[in-house]
Amino acid sequence: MMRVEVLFFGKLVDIAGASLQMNNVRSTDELLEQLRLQYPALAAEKFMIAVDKKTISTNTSLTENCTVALLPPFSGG
Amino acid sequence: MMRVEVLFFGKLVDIAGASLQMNNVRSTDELLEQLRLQYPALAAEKFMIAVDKKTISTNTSLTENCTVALLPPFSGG
Amino acid sequence: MDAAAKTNGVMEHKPKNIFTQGAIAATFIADSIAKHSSKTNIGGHSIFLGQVRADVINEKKVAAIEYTAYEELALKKMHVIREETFAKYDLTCMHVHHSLGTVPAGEICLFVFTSSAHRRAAIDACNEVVERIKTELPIWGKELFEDETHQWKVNQ
Amino acid sequence: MDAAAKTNGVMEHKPKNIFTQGAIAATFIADSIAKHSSKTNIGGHSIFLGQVRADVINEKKVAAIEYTAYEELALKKMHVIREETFAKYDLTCMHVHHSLGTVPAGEICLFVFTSSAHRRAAIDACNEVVERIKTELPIWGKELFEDETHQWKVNQ
Repeated sequence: MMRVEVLFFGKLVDIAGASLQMNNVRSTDELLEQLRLQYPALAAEKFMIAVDKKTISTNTSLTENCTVALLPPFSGG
Repeated sequence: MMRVEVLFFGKLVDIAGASLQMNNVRSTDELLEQLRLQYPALAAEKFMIAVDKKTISTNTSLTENCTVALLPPFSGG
Repeated sequence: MDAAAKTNGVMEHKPKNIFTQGAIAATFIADSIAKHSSKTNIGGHSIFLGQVRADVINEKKVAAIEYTAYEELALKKMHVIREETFAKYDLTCMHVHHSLGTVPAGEICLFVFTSSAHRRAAIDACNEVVERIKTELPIWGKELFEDETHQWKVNQ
Repeated sequence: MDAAAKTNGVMEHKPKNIFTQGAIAATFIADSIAKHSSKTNIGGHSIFLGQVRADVINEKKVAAIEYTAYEELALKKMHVIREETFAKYDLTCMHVHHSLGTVPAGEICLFVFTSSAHRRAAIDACNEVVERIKTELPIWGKELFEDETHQWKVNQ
């Protein structure tokens, strides 16, 4: 069974909490699909995705114990 | 007898000292002519002239007790 | 790190922690400035300070901003920004500090400090680094209102 | 002046003395920063610091710079720069300090400090004011070498 850690940041924490673990998701698209079922409010949000601290722009395969982070627009400074 | 105060700044102080008084000079051109006779080294120097704290760019009449300042290129900061 | 840099006379560009818990104190900034008096090849320092504004939004006043970050990714990205900035500008040194946690209105949350022999490099690098921090670092500000509600900050 | 400005809530743009005898201390800079925490409409501060470089010229090292100025004219010109800068940029406040007399290498001789609600105004104003101070204020630096000879500084 493949396990993936999902991290949420910024206003996404208000929707989904800081983190959760998901099982048997093979790609970022699959992960997003499941997350949107679980947290419908996510659909209205803009965010980038980072897999193991690398931001991605297309569907990406996930590996055992990898970390997926959902990053809404930055507002530091 | 008309009296004028002349102030020197920056490297001009090395040539002419910080200040001097001149009598019977009616214009800045006349003043410069006399100063160049007194301090030949001034001829090699670039400077602006201020009369009573206003920089001038053409020959200017001098009045009793006015102050003429010779300002070499600025190097503050 | 500063001691090491002084000892061997070169800047070390290894990843540094930029995060500070809470507000950045003016005395910390003063110490940082004072440390540079031994670097007598410096002619100009440029400093940018971000300060938390007590904005009024829908009649509610911002009391503080609470900052969170994806710290590991932020430090990784900051390291790239640092390397690229040193490659592009003739800098003597560069220091960046960003708050995490709660910073009350009126307090400093960002401190960017660049130094160079001639002022242009320090000024241009400082401006660029501030822009890059705002757009590239995964940091989020949560504006806390006086009535304990909040909204998420949006950078312009 | 700062107390008065705080009391009535507006900036006073009357001529201020910008000159300080000797080097500008880091603690003075820190105090100046800390004073702004009560102005919670400020979002960004931009600071430029000029530091005396120990340049080596013809194998002689600069030990200090001795600054002199035509003070009355400098303050008059600085007042014009201040007014024009406030007219051009949406600033909350602006402070300028320049050394007179001897400033040893490594010490601060110029401190320009601008603040605004949004960073762009403070940054742009600070840059412009530094350039104008260097080109428009009648101030002269005399570079004192370690062997007690000197040469007059030339701004680039």
